[in-house]
Amino acid sequence: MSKLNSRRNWIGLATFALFALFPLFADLANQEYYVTFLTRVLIIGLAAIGLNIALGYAGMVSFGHSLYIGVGAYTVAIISDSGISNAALHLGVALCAGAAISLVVGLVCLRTTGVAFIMITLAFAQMFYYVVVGLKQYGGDDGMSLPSRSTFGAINLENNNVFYYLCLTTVTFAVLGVYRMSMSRFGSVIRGCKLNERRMAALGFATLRYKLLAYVISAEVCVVAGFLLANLAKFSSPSYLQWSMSGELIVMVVLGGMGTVLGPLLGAICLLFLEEVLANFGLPLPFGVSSFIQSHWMLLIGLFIVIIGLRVQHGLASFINRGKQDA
Amino acid sequence: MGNVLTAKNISVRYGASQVLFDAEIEIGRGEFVSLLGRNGMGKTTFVKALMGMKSIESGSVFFCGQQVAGKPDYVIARLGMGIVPEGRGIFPNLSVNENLVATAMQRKGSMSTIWTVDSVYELFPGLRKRIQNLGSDLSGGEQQMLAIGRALMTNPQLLILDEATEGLAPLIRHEIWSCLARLKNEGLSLLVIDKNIKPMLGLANRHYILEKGRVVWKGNSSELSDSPEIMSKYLSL
Amino acid sequence: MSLVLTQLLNGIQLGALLFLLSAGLTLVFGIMNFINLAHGSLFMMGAYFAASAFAATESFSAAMLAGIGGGALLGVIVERLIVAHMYERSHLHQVLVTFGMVLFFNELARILWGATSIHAGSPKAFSGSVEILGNPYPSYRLLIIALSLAVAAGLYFFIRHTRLGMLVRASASRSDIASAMGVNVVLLKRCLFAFGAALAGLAGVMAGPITSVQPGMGEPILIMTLVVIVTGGIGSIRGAFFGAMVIGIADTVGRVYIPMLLRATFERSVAQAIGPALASIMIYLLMACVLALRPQGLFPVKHG
Amino acid sequence: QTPLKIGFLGELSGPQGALGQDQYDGFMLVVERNGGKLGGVPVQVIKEDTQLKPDVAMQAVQRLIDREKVQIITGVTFSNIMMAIQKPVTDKEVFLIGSNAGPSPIAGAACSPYQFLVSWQVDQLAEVFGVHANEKGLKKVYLMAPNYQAGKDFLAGFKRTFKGQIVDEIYTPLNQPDFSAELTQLSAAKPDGVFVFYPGGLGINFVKQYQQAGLMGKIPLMSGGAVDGTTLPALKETALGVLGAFPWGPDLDNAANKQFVEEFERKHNRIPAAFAAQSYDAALLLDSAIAKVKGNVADKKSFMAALKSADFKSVRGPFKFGNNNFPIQNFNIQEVAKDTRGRVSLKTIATPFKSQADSYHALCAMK
Amino acid sequence: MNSLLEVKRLTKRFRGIAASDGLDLKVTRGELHAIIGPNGAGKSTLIGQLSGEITPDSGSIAFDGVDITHMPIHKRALLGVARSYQITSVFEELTALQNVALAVQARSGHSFGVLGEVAQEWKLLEPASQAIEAVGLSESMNHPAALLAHGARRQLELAMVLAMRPKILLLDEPMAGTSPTESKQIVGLLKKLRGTMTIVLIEHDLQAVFELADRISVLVYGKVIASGHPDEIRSDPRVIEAYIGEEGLVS
Ligand SMILES: Nc1ncnc2c1ncn2[C@@H]1O[C@H](COP(=O)(O)OP(=O)(O)OP(=O)(O)O)[C@@H](O)[C@H]1O
Ligand SMILES: Nc1ncnc2c1ncn2[C@@H]1O[C@H](COP(=O)(O)OP(=O)(O)OP(=O)(O)O)[C@@H](O)[C@H]1O
Ligand SMILES: [Mg+2]
Ligand SMILES: [Mg+2]
Repeated sequence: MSKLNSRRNWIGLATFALFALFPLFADLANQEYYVTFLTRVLIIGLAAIGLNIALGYAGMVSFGHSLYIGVGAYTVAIISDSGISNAALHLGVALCAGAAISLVVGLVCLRTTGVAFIMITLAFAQMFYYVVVGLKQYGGDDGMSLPSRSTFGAINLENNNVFYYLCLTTVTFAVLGVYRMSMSRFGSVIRGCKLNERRMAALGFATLRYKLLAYVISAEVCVVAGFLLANLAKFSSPSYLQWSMSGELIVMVVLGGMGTVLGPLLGAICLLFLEEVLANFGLPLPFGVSSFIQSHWMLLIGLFIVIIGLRVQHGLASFINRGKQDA
Repeated sequence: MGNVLTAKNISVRYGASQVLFDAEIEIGRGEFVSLLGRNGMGKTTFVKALMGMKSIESGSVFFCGQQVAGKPDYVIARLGMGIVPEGRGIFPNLSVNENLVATAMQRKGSMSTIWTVDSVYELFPGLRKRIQNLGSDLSGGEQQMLAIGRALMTNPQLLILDEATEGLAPLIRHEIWSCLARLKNEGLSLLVIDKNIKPMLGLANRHYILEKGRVVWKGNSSELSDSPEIMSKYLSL
Repeated sequence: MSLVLTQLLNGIQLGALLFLLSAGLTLVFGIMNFINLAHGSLFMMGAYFAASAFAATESFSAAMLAGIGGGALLGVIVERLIVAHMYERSHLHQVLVTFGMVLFFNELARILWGATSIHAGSPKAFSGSVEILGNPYPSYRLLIIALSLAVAAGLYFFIRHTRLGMLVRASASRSDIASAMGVNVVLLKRCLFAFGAALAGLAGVMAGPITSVQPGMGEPILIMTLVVIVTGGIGSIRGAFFGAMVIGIADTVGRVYIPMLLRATFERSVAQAIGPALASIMIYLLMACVLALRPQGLFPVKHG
Repeated sequence: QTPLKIGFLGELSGPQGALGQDQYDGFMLVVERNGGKLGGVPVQVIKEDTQLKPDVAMQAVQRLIDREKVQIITGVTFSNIMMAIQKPVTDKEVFLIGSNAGPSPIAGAACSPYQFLVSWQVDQLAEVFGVHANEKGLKKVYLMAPNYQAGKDFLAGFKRTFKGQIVDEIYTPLNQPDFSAELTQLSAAKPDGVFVFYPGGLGINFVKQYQQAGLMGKIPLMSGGAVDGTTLPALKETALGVLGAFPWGPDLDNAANKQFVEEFERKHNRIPAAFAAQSYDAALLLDSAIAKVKGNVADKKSFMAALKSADFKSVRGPFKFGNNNFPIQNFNIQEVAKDTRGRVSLKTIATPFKSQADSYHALCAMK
Repeated sequence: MNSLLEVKRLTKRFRGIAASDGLDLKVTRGELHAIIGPNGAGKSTLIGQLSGEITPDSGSIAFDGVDITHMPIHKRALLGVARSYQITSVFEELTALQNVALAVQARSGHSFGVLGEVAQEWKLLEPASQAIEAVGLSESMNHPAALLAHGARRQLELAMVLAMRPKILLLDEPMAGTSPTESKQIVGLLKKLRGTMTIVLIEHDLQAVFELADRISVLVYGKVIASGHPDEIRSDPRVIEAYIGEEGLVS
């Protein structure tokens, strides 16, 4: 057991080191683009980590977490638009808005279970999507540009490397936080709710409260991801709220491993790299295969997701675990 | 006449754990055979393996002269194996009448009569009053009667009852036993699993005892009554 | 007043189209416990098959045959290759697999038929409009209503009063037992999935002449369909029917009268700003309200 | 010689993918005719799909500029994409040669010397209809558009030039595929004319339903976006009689256009849409400007001047850039009709704007 | 008499069927009270209403002097109402110890703490392992519940219930479907528990009922038709007619 743990820690540390050193390599190779790309991977990974709290730990299959990415992104955009660029204020307001919305949405959604829960979370996300798209003063369909990144005291977030490290730090804290949570009393209660909610109530747990809290925490992590995402692109897009965003987050969590600490991040890295590679497919394959892949990469991503759904039960994280046990 | 059912060397596993080890059973035409054993010894699994509801790892099952091992359950059911499953398995969203009709099969079973809706209602007059009720609205006893009636409607060569008296009030339990006695007298072959051993000692021709997935004892009722050490070792009686 | 009635008819027509889609979806969910996000893709493929057949033959009957038959065939293939392996899996995995299928089919349609929308011909006999309550009404839309009512009645009769229908219901609640009682449940499920796909194809055929046949045309309507079945009660044909009507009417009437109401109460610019936004989330609001009060939907199925 | 890299940014997938594809085909027609060269210099066109998502477009721009180090980006199909990328691109002093989307802010206050729009400013399309409606003597017009920025801009543009009465102004939720309710209201209002803005798939839906409701031929339908080369193959006879507006039309009578249409049809076996024509012009513009600076695009001052001079034969006939680098050109009204070969196509019926600049050019600080 | 549980005029209808029909019941502190009755008499419905999973249409339930008629399930659990399910209900993927530790955690204040590590909290683990020992399951302490045999799961469920330190234990057919061997074990366990807490037992196994019960109530069509000592019940002609049958007496 302890051996397994130490190996996992080792892998975690190695990954962290790789991420931490990446901007140096990128600078050397004169490819700052990949810093931006990796920043995006980290941010989407953060959202997946957030979703995993609801999906993997508490067993709530939310198909609407894009909503909270949207809340984060739009709060930043709207406040920036009125000329205030203070990051603390942005984040504070975003988190409050996220808490209020997720509390209400969660209360309604948690009245249902199973497929109805999946659908109603989707419906709420759609509802916000249409509201955003319909509101001209907030850019509507066009989205909103940010004049600049949020200002964060003396730290200059306009610098891509600095911003990258901010995201890396946030993700690291999120990973550690989820790890602590999974071992705690709260963690064992939400796991119990996932396994057998009726029994939990009969034991004396107010299950709704715990599930609601898990939902809110999960939403708030996504709000932070939305905040970062808007800052990365200096743009807040209604497409963050689209249902395909929620779908992709689920893909990442399942691909990486539900209810594992590092799984969602792994899943995000995998899926986004695959998309990047396919969409810019460079290998010179014969018979126009290359250009076919380049222009129809969605076909392959679709197939990839189908195969994940068919074959993957425990996710990539479990591969690593199994590999470790064999070793 | 030969046997309705002959099963040999049946092995079954759930994932990594093996549940049945070379189990065997024979049922002659018109015979009433019981399958006994403590909880979790593999009785239900055995029956499911015979029915094709659970795939078997090895072994052979001859039913009405045909090798049926490996065939899907609906094929075996159509050959004439009827089951009253553990937990009754009434279709909750069908009415009593529909429960009987939906899976009925019109053919000559091992009994002299061909079962119809009317003859089932004659056997269980209590059901007739509830023709339009949904399966889920029946009391436990009524559900049990319905499950037996539904199995009879397939006009089986062999009727298997898995814990048919579980959770029933004593009065109803008694009714079921007398019904089984009647079916036996009319020539139906029966395989019965039940924890009430006393009534079975009177009815069954032969008994099999399962212990940890193996048949550890077989014999007729008088042999069983005469061996208290077997009864106490495997059945705690 | 007659205008209101015509709008009601519009709502019913939207409901009718939604019902064609919901029926298949809810049937597959109710019987196989399988949640199929790719239902919208089957709808799209049905529309494409029909449009291609129409282009080749200039006959709407041929288009209909192609849409329904093609949908059913595609249903069988998809069931064999993918869906059959997913019945026992969690809803989450089903959502995932079918989400992937949505992406796949959208791209496939683009490869096969191009990114542009293609022409879907309408039947000559139903190309005009008829006078109803003093307002002209497209006769094609009446055809949709009639067809959908016929499907609803047929389905009701099939499910309630035929022996096959009983078996379908029996397999819905206890497929293991049904199989042990001699029902070939695997075949039944395959046929049923194909049937659901054929209904989706039919919906695609009927939608072709009024909407554009293009990649991704399935998603907006899929989401509406999901709203319908969840509001109506998942797995119930009755729920799908009434849910479709409620959603269809709420959407249509909301679209017309909410902006009007707002305009009467607020000044024009405000009304124009929030009117459409409110109208477009009407159905989601309705659904949220229904579920908050009745988590099982309006007409939940009865299970033991 | 390493080829000159040009980024092509377009809507290539999804429901609106046809527009970007048309744009790309028009551009590549010139490149391929010249044997992979523009202005005598070999070029490599790197195409990026925007998926109609501004954030995806932003990533694509980053990829093009940071990784591929391109100096020129062309294409851009939709206004919202243009709005998102215009500043990031021109801030990096990369040339943006837009060949379709022309939203008002970048024609006005947000204009940039690094940006050249070979297409047109969107409002013009609506304004030209207003003028046309006045000329035709329409008194009461009914307006409809999807509820988003472009839709609102369009209706505003129409109202700017139209002198008659607006019966009603309806905004439908974006993505709403069915207009039965709105059409019922419309036909009850009995207007003289209808002006709508429904691009792409929405336009197809609208026109089909308009026809089925029995309104086609009874009330003239003026449409922005609904009828063009990409939607007509799907609409066919359904659309006969609908009015559209573009600076370019397949039947425009000039040598450059004849050559373009003929070559395009031979290669792609379909009638080009305006997107291809504009993009073709963009390629011709680059061809002329690159030749002028002899491939030295890095000399930004000279290249800018070379672009500004617009020294090429446009398929639209008269063409020059105004102070905001938007074209000064004619604007036509077209009717859907059968062409000489019996295909459903666009026929030019009027030219209400002659060598006209857009309404925002005065707001642009450039002189 | 000191009654712990007092049910008054409890009524619950399902689509016209009265599962509880103005039902009155008193359970005395410390007794083992058996409830018998024909199938569909409303016994499970009664337990459901006592534990809070079913809301009654009318009537009242008082527990230990508190009106709990409309109290949510978890609050009743914390007051001391514990139930076992007819089909065993444990957390399959957790070990036996973790299962019981959750039960201990339930009554040790709120569980919103996210910092402490459960696996290190002796406050939870010690009472849990004691409860496991009490039911005789020590050697399976660290096995996942999914791997336990039928009988062992029953024991585990009892351990969870005991760890809740309930005042009243509601048992719905704990012996249904168990072989004579397992039935004997459970009867033994219940005998040990009898006297330490109040128990309401629903069971069709008359032998066990008459062996264990201090008092028996007979439920028919949602009403208590007889209540009293086992010997009174056994000879009550109404009970014989509705439930036991002439032959039932013999066996
Ligand atoms: N689906 C399953 N997966 C894994 N193991 C199973 C499954 N079903 C049964 N088992 C195991 O197989 C063994 C035999 O079970 P089975 O149900 O056949 O016993 P049984 O004799 O019918 O018991 P009972 O008297 O309780 O009905 C048991 O140890 C049980 O735990
Ligand atoms: N959810 C429900 N919906 C409709 N009817 C119900 C429901 N639950 C129970 N019933 C009906 O209420 C009556 C009482 O049921 P209950 O389960 O309480 O009986 P029981 O005494 O526990 O019987 P058994 O001994 O067979 O378990 C039965 O007629 C049953 O059909
Ligand atoms: Mg069994
Ligand atoms: Mg009961």
